[in-house]
Amino acid sequence: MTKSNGNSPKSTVSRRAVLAGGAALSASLFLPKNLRAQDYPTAAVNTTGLAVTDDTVTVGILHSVTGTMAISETGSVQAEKLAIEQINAQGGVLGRKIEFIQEDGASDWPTFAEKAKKLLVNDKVASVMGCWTSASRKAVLPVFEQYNGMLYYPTFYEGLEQSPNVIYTGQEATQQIIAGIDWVTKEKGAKSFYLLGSDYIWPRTSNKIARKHIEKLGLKVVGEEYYPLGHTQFNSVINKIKLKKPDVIYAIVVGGSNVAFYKQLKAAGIDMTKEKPVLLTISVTEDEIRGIGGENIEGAYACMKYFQSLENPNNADFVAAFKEMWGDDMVIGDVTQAAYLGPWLWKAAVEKAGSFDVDKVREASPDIELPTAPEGYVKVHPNHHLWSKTRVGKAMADGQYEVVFETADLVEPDPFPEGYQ
Amino acid sequence: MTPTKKTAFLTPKEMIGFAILAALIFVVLPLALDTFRLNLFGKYLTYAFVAVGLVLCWGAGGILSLGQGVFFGLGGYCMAMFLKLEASTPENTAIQSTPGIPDFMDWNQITALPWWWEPFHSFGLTLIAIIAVPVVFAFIIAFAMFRRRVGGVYFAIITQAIAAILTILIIGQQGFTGGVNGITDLRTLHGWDIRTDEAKNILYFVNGILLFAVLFAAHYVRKSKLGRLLIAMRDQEDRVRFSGYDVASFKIFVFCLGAAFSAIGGAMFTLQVGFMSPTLVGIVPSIEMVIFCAVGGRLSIIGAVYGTLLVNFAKTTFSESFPEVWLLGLGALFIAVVMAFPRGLAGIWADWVEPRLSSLFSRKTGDDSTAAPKTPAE
Amino acid sequence: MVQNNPNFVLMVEDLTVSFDGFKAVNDLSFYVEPNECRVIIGPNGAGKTTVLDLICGRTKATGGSVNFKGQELLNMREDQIVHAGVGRKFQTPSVYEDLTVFENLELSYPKGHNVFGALFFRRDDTVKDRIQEIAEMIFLEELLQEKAAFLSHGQKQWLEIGMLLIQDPELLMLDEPVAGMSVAERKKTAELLNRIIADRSVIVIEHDMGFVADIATRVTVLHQGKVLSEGSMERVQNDPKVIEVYLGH
Amino acid sequence: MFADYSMGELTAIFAMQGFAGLILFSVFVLMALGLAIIFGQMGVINMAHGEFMILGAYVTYLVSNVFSDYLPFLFSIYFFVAMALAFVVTGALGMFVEWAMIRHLYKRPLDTLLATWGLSLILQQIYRSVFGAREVGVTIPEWMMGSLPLTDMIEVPINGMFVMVLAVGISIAIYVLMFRSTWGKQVRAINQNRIMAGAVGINTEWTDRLTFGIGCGVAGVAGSAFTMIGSTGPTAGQLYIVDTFLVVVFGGAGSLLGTIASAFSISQAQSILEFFLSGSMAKVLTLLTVVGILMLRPQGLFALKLRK
Repeated sequence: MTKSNGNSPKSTVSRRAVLAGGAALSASLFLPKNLRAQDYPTAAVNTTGLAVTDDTVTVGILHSVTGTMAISETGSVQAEKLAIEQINAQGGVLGRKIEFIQEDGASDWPTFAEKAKKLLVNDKVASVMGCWTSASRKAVLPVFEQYNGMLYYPTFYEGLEQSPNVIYTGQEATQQIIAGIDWVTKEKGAKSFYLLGSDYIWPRTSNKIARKHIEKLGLKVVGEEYYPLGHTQFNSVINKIKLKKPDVIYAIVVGGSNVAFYKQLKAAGIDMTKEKPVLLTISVTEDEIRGIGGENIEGAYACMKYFQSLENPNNADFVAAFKEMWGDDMVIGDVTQAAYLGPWLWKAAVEKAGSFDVDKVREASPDIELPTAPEGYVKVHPNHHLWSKTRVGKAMADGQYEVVFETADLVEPDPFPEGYQ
Repeated sequence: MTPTKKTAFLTPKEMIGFAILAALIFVVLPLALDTFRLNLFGKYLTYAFVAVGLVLCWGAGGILSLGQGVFFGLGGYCMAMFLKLEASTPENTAIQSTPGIPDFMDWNQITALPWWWEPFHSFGLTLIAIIAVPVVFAFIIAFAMFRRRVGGVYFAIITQAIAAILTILIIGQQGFTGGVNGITDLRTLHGWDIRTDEAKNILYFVNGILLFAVLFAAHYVRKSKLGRLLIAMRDQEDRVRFSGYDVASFKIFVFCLGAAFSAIGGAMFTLQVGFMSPTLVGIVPSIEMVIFCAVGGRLSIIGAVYGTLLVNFAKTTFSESFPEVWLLGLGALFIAVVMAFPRGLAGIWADWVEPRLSSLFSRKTGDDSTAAPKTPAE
Repeated sequence: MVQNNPNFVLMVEDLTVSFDGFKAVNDLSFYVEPNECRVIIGPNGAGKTTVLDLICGRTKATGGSVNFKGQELLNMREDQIVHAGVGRKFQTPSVYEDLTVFENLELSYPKGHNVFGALFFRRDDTVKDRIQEIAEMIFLEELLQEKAAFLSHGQKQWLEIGMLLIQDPELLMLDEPVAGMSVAERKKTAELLNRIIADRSVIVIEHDMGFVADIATRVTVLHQGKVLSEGSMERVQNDPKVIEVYLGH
Repeated sequence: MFADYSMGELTAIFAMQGFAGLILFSVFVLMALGLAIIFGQMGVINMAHGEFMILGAYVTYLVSNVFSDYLPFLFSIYFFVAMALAFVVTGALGMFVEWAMIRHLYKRPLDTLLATWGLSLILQQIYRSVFGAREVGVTIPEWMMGSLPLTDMIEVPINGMFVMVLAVGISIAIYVLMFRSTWGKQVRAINQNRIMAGAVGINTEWTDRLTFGIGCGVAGVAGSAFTMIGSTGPTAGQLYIVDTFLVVVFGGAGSLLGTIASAFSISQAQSILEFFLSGSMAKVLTLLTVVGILMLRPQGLFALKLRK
């Protein structure tokens, strides 16, 4: 894939312009569709023995609620439960209420595989909303392929994957990275980059794509560095950054390391509210800022598809509903919103297919549109990723992002980017 | 399928113990469980290999290793490398820039298979490597430490650090190891699809047979003079030394044996679960395996198997029924075992069940073997 | 004295060990002849036990040499020293409490001492007979199947002596073999020792002068890590230096 | 790699890198001192050490909330209150744990490891239930963040300075306690001969409890201080456990001076390596070196050669 393809308008995109034109469409989200269960007899909509009765359908929620990943995955669980509740309030899917079985992956990949198998084989769930890390997804993937399940995976991730049994509701790496680098180059006049990440596949792959793109633009990468997950001492790399004086610090630090990194960055006198250096991250959502402290990351830029502060009616409704369900002090990050899309996309696919059968849902999935998504209109690509806009937000002291840029068009997902591998 | 042939080294009581376990593993569980649960128990049983090794090292020899996950992992990785190479045929990987190498290598711009992956094209070499790699690694650690008489707490902490180092290394060298994701998407063993239900059932039985082989080996060691020496060493190391034994060589041997057992478990884990990842190498699983052994009763080989099954079964059940509080239960279990039942299940059996059973026996006429006690409560 | 004098079983020369600057044994030399029973006495802290530790390799020497039948012991591991023919009994009885008397003796039987030897060791009749023989010698033939933990203090001492005897060492080192024993046990032990020292060299540390007089061929008096006096019991007892050390305090 | 920079820049960087090493050193000292007391003096392997640290961090979080809600005018000094309270709370929990659990296990040091591991799981779950699975953000008074510019290039982070001062302060306090107080004498006496110490009238039970409490209290203070540089979440404590144990063992258990020396050498090695290598490899190399040295010299850097 060439560089320009990242943002190039396609026929589908122009169609989107029409569809997403009216915010009025968002109202349809809360208008119950008059699908009644008796119009869809169980025997007809469930030919493969899934857990579907005349008035209920069971789905699985599979995230870590214990262990180190619980920090990140809690938001996703909350969003999925909210979506399920809203769908049920509207009359459910094909007239059936969604019930869910929640399993704990316990931040342990074999446990994820075990629980995924349990959900599919024992509980016969119709679909699973779950996983967060790539490792957990890789662990469950063979299970989903073998037992033909459907997984809605919410996290932005490194790409390089396209399974018929997964719908990726977060962005893959090129969607998230390329627009951000273009923006920082154009708007901030950035010439040199320092790439930094936690040591595992997502930051490494993302930085690889970033490096290729930066070099393609004729700019310079002055350093690239990885620290073990959970590392808490960043003074050395901060010194190196000071020595190299990059225009942009491109940071993909995750988890608890984030807190340490930004606190130490601020303490070392790197003031991100100043013109240079610009800190651009793709790993810090509003969720992470709660731990970091808004005052410690103020002025940094994040590049992703969703920010809580997005101004559109869909999002206003979503944020209000989320806070009502989980408390006023909740914040919503990119992944939380993507997780929220999972049940909705599944519902849309099921109703398009008129069946819960996984094969039919899969067939129906491409080109499913969700005009009511909090992030705005999204659409499922035949490669099972979502068309979505990429946005850049500037971190504020109150822990929210101010959206400073958004791509004009939806960015096409490209999990196997040629020229970036 | 009862491998409890009458051999000289089994007393009738031990024979009954083995027979009950065999009945449980080969008859009761397969009949009572569906394939999914059976496969789950198969996974638990792979941890039992490690626990049995720990009975020898820790219970008998007093050597507590907090790094058994390292050997479990190395064995598992060796098996996973073979399976991954088999899965990475040029046809399967045609979409890669370099077809024919594992997908994660391709993602990391590696264009040729590293030389140390080459032996894993051969199943024979892989089988050798599964045992040899962890044993050599264990030998190096043990040789360095035991020759210098590092023991007890220090050994525990150093092995723990080794587990941490290996985890960071595997994650950091993701181009060669698959990184934090591990080696995933394993499909066939010599063309035999290991993902089917039928294969899972067969693997369960293979696993069970291997476990019994390991149990018998461990039992033989315990019963041999070497087993008595281990106990002697644990209590009076100096006396053993001054009876003319090179204490270090015995410790090295038993540590390597424990590593070999763990490695077999790791390889079977890979086969049954379908992947291997660094989360099985680290500190947390290593400590958990010690707990399995402690719950079973650190001196009892059979107890280790029950301990492993019990803790894992509890873990799964707890986490299915009360996902948000299962850690509390698990933590409480650890403390309870250490504080109140230091001899674990084996101790409870010996102190409570056995006396009652034998009084039952003595009242009945004769000791017909069909009147053998039923499977102990799990 | 002449180096490598074949008349000596053990030649300790210029032996020194220092613990953080404190010289527990300082330039110590003494020589033991075949079939000699050498008793080492001295006040507390004189370095008696340390000397035995140095000979059997438990403590590494800072300098000097320990020559046993032409072999330099200081470079050898403990188990190699044992195989060379040196046996050592500790001050506090050290037996394997979790094992039976029989097993205790069996583990000391000089066969199957490497890993695989121990793994495939068979308890044959020669082994059993030998254990029976030793058990009778150490008055424990009735208690062979008893766990060592249940023995009395004196019986544990005997068991440990038995464990040494079964190895048939050429040089036997005993650290206070009768300490903590009743009068009756003491008598039995003296009888036992007199029987077993007959055909080997023995080094004994002992405080009980009556006992010493009973068994000693020669006596070495240690004081502050050095030899204060050496010779027959009688000579040592009359040495003014010894009298001063013992009485002057 | 240095060809592109002027002398001035290089000096500045080396100065700052040295300073980064000193901060790391202080962090290690703070982490390890509590454990050095518990492990070195009592022989107890406290796997829940990290969870005690996090308890200190949570106490700080609560105190910061109380101050910002009720005493906003005193917010700039709340941190000192928080540290004192962290010491008291974690110390009290430590003493309770000693009473309920540890004192039954003194004869089985390896079992303390298992029991405290169970304890760490329980504490993690309690934190999760009480404070939520997410990390909490602890607001640090403004004056403690930021840096002091010494020259154009060299800037000294204030929180780093704070951690260093605290490390020195606590080290001195523990030194005084250990070697100048009756308690210290009693602890050392018990360490050498428990029965004898009891016989000469030392209340060993109470001394043990106090020792464990003080060790945990120091962990709590460390955790409190780490809210400035690290994260506060239910599982954050696990991150510290390997490093902490290695520092203590490398120093030679039982020697506080050794702990400090080992913290110094490990931190310097790591920060120098981090400058030349990638962070991950630096960490692996540092740990490997430490383990390697421990294999050659198992008694650690400082260990008394005792006459057996």
